[in-house]
Amino acid sequence: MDYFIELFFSGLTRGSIYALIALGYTMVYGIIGLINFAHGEIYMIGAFTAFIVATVLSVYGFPLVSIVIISGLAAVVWASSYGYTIEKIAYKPLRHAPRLSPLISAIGMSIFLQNYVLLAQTSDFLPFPTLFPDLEFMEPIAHIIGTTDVIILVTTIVVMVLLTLIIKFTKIGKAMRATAQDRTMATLVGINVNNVISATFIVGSGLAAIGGMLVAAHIGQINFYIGFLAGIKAFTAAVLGGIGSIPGAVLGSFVLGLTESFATGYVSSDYEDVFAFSLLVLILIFKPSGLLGRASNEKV
Amino acid sequence: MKVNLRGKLLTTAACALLALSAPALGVAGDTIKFGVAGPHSGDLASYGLPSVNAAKVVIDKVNAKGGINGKKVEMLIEDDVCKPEIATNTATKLVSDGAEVVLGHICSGATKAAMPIYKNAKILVMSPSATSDELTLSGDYPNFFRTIAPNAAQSPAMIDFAVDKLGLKKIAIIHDKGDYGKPLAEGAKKYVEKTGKGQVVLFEGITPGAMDYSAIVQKIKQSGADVVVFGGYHPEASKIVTIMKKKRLKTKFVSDDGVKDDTFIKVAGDAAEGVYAAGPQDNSNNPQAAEARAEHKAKFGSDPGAFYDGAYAATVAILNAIEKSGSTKLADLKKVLETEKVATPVGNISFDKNGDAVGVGFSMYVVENGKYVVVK
Amino acid sequence: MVLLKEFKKALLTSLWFVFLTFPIVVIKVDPIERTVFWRWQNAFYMAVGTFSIYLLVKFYQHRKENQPKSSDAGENKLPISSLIHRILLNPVQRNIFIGIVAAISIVFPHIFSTYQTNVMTTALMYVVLGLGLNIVVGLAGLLDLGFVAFYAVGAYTYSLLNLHFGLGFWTVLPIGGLLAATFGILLGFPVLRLRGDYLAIVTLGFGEIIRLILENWGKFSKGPSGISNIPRPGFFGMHFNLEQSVLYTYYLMIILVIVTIFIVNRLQDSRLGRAWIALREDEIACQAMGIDKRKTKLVAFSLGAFWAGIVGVMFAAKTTFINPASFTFLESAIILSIVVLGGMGSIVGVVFGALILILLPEYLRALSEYRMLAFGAILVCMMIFRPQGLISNIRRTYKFEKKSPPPVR
Amino acid sequence: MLELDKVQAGYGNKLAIKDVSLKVEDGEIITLIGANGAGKSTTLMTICNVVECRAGTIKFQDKEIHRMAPDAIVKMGLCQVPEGRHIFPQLSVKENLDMGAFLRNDKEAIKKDMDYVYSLFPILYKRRHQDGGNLSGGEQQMLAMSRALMAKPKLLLLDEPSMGLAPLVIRQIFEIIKQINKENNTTIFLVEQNANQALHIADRGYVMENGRITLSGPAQELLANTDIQKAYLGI
Repeated sequence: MDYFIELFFSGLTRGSIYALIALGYTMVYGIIGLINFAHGEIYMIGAFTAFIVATVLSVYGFPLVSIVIISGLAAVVWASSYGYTIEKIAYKPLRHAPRLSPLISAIGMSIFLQNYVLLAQTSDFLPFPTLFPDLEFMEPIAHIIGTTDVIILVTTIVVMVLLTLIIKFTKIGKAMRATAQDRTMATLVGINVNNVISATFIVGSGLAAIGGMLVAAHIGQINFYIGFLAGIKAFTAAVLGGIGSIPGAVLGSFVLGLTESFATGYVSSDYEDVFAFSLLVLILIFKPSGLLGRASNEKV
Repeated sequence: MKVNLRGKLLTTAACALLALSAPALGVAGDTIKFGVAGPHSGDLASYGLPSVNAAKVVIDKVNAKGGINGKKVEMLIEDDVCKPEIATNTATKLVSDGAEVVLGHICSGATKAAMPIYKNAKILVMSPSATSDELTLSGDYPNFFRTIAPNAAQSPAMIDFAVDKLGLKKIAIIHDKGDYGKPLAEGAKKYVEKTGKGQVVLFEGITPGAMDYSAIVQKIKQSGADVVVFGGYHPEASKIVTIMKKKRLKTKFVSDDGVKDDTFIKVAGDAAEGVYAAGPQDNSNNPQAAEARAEHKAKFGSDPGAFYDGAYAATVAILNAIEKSGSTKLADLKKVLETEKVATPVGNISFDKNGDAVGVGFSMYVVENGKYVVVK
Repeated sequence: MVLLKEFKKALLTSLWFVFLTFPIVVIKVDPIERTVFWRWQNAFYMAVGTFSIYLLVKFYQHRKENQPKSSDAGENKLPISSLIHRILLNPVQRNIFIGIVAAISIVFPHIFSTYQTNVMTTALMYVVLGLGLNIVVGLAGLLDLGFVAFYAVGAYTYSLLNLHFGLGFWTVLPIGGLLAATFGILLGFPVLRLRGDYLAIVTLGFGEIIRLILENWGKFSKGPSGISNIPRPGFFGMHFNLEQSVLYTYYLMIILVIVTIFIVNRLQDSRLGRAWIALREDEIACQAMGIDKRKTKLVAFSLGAFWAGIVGVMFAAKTTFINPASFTFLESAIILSIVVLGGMGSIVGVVFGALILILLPEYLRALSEYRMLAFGAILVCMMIFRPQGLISNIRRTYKFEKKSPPPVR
Repeated sequence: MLELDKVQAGYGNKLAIKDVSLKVEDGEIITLIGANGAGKSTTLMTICNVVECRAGTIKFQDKEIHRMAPDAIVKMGLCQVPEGRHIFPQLSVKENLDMGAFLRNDKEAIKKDMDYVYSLFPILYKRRHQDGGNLSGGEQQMLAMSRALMAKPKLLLLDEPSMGLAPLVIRQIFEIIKQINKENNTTIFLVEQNANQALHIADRGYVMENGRITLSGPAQELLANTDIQKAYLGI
């Protein structure tokens, strides 16, 4: 039973990270219908910024709490700025282009950003500073769930709740939903669609940056290539849940994280990803628009 | 109008052809062309770039002294991204550009794809990192040398150490599914089954680059293994030991040459303490090794990365052979390499008939106080 | 006045980029030695660089706007694109054009080094891959991100059949193609109901599954160590040395490209081709017109896969070594980029796209470590300046002429 | 109030409207009638700058608006109910109305206006928590008009409000249009294929054919015009 619980929590941790990244995918997809392949790179850049800022601060002897807060903020600010800028450069000029053109542009952007960080920083793996020391009272259950796992879970839940509130009740949130549903009409009621799209990229990128920082702090290392696999997995999770749907992205992420964890635990980690992708195929066969996606039945 | 159009087209075509041919017009000169091939971009760049640096350090030093036999050494650096199909292009490019010797490739797969091309051109190739048994033991590649021990030597070393030295019988073998780690792990498993020492309680591959290895660590715990034998590189190893420490696992961790890298200790930090790794014979008393590291630090302002020592050694050995034989012909070089010992950061080495370095036996290391020290 | 405003904007843009790139480009930390390097000069380069690039782009835009609109029905076309359209539509010019291309391709390996020929052969393989994917994506409108799986099936078919049964290149060539086509149908069945981006992710997953199985099922595929010493293509038992073999492979590829272009061209104008295009435009209308959606889609999948399988066999024979690392998602992305960059659905476009995308990284080698950076940037720029692809598809128009009856097929 | 002068606009390399000039005065109901594909909807979209104005000028309250951002135009008090209604399908009726008041910040007044539109269309009040996508066609049209009213427009552009609706509902909608015009002094620019109904409530009318204005005049005159009777009124 212990084993089951252990696997369950490791699946939850994975799932929450996927969720933080998948939300960005799903929001961007919802609003401009683009699979933003550069999103994984945003996650990487967020983690890198957190790494750089945290290391600089610790070298200059700042206390740990302030390091966590400042580096977290820096990660969010810079990742959002990258998200914003990328949209302006690589996607905005393609708003009326054929559907696949922005996809290729996104792939190009992803290659560009990876190599940009590789060149400006290093190709080596770097140790991420310990941001979250193990808590005393967690010690008895540390073999089941660690302090960072708890922090990841709590952060994810808080962020999700905040995001839901923002989307549901604030003006910009409503504007996002309206733009996602009908862009022309959103323009006609006086929503500045360009600003809404920018805001979506900013929020999505900020979430990815939080995810990046948490993962890096959890596994203690970072390099320029971490975004690729994370991006693919989060994208899978987003589709699993029904792309464009925010609760769907969260659900899909947890389903994916748990599947992988149990597949590794009870079957074999050799085929961990095979399980993940097979599950995806299976679910899509029976629910072609994902778990919570709206069936896009076109009216005939 | 039509004529004009055709004229333009022809000119365009001609220009395009000229542009295409430009790189091909390598000028034969009075330098020794030293090719360096490996992944210099993409996900595996961290294994390829250190060998470029190693070659730069050695060659700049040699050139500062006036070169070899009066000839300067010129580097030709080509990226293969560790992909077989790109590696064949890289190899043909190096051959076309007149490379006389090649340091590389880094990944076994890319090396296997590139070798037939070098073999055909009779060019000496020396890899600091390709460990596939086939490369030397199959006899298919007479022009291949390496400064790293083959898998066939390494897997038994790890198992022998775990079972005989540490006295641990229940072995979990984990690998990274890569062309380095998996054959190593499979070799280890076969060795256990053949010799009957110990028992393999778990044999699994992990996905490199995955975000979290908690599940596999739980599984190791569940399997009741006393020792984890890991085949793969240091990024995954450091992730696993970090999680193992977080989950309070006391299982020992024995790994390979890909982990015996200072980056591993840096990245894994405290979790690295007590990890065992096989590595080239102890070179801590080797002045060459210390010097090589100091040179890197002076030139690039940072510590060298993976396979630096091996690449440094290979460069030294190749240049030495060229100097002694006064030629870059494969047969001449081979003779020197097989007969003369040369002092390098990985020890005083020469090469056997297959192309494997003699004198790069294994030592087992353990991390103590943030340093790899030899297990006596 | 306008100038001043532009300068001000350029200044702001460069400041923004300095801010943006500040942590990554300016600061470098060594977490072990606990030292921080401040590379201020990089901030300066970044500022100057972005400032001038901004002005250059503005200058280009300004010139483009001020140019009198061409009489070309107002459509902005690349000179090369319209040139090619004009050539292809005029039979005399088209024959001359084909003649020139044929002549160049025949003499190419005799003018250039083995390296150039080798690279060109690789590019030609991608031409065929692109044409294959073009059937699926460009014509039938099914977004496939796992195309590389079929390529892998072809490559492994040859390697394994050769390894275990000693079958030769020519025997396996059709087998590889057919097996890949079978896989295409296997994939096609479950995903018929999916649309657009859901299809994309399932195909991506399928590609990954194939690669992971090849990686993990060591007994079957030799795992990540791969299979080496795969024989190069032979010619009635003749044995070639490396140069001859490269030459031979090159000509084989040329022939394959010609055959592919011929067949795809015929397909495009066939009943089936029109069904694909119709399906791409509107599925529901198609069904209403009595087009069998399932069959048409499956045929598209399997035909696309067939070409990938054929090229896979060629690939294994050319590199003489394969392992699963050659068949990653990035490969699928590159092939898709070829199709989109060239211009979806256009054969000439795909040929150009493949040549550019495959030759580009090779010739960017001069930039050494900036190679892939430049590649990514060029991909983005090409899409921004040519979103519809280099050469947009020429829709065949059927004109009613009094003397000759309209084409009936 | 609104003045178009030789406006051209279109899609791709085709012009959909050519040299369109028209004028809407304060407090009027103006109608633009024409056949399918004549360019009526394009004209409206060009006024709101959703479709780019390629030549000519558009003035609203003596200010040139054809280079202004769409949201700025809405802010000036120019609102449109587009063809096909464009309800946000996954927002509730109330949220849809909130979106109409997107640019306003006066909470009290918004509340009052919402009560007003509920009084115009009591059915919407009943369905205020339902998703917009679940309403019937007529209800959706009511919602679309209400949503536009929530922006407190000075000029309301209506694109084919009668499309696809039952005759009874059409009559009701046209009554309300007249009511809105009178009660709030909202100027109305009505685009219709249903020329008969439209001309009956309008003050003046324009006729569009193939992207050009071919005829204009007081609504009564147009109704009496034999060409129009033949072409559009089916008499």
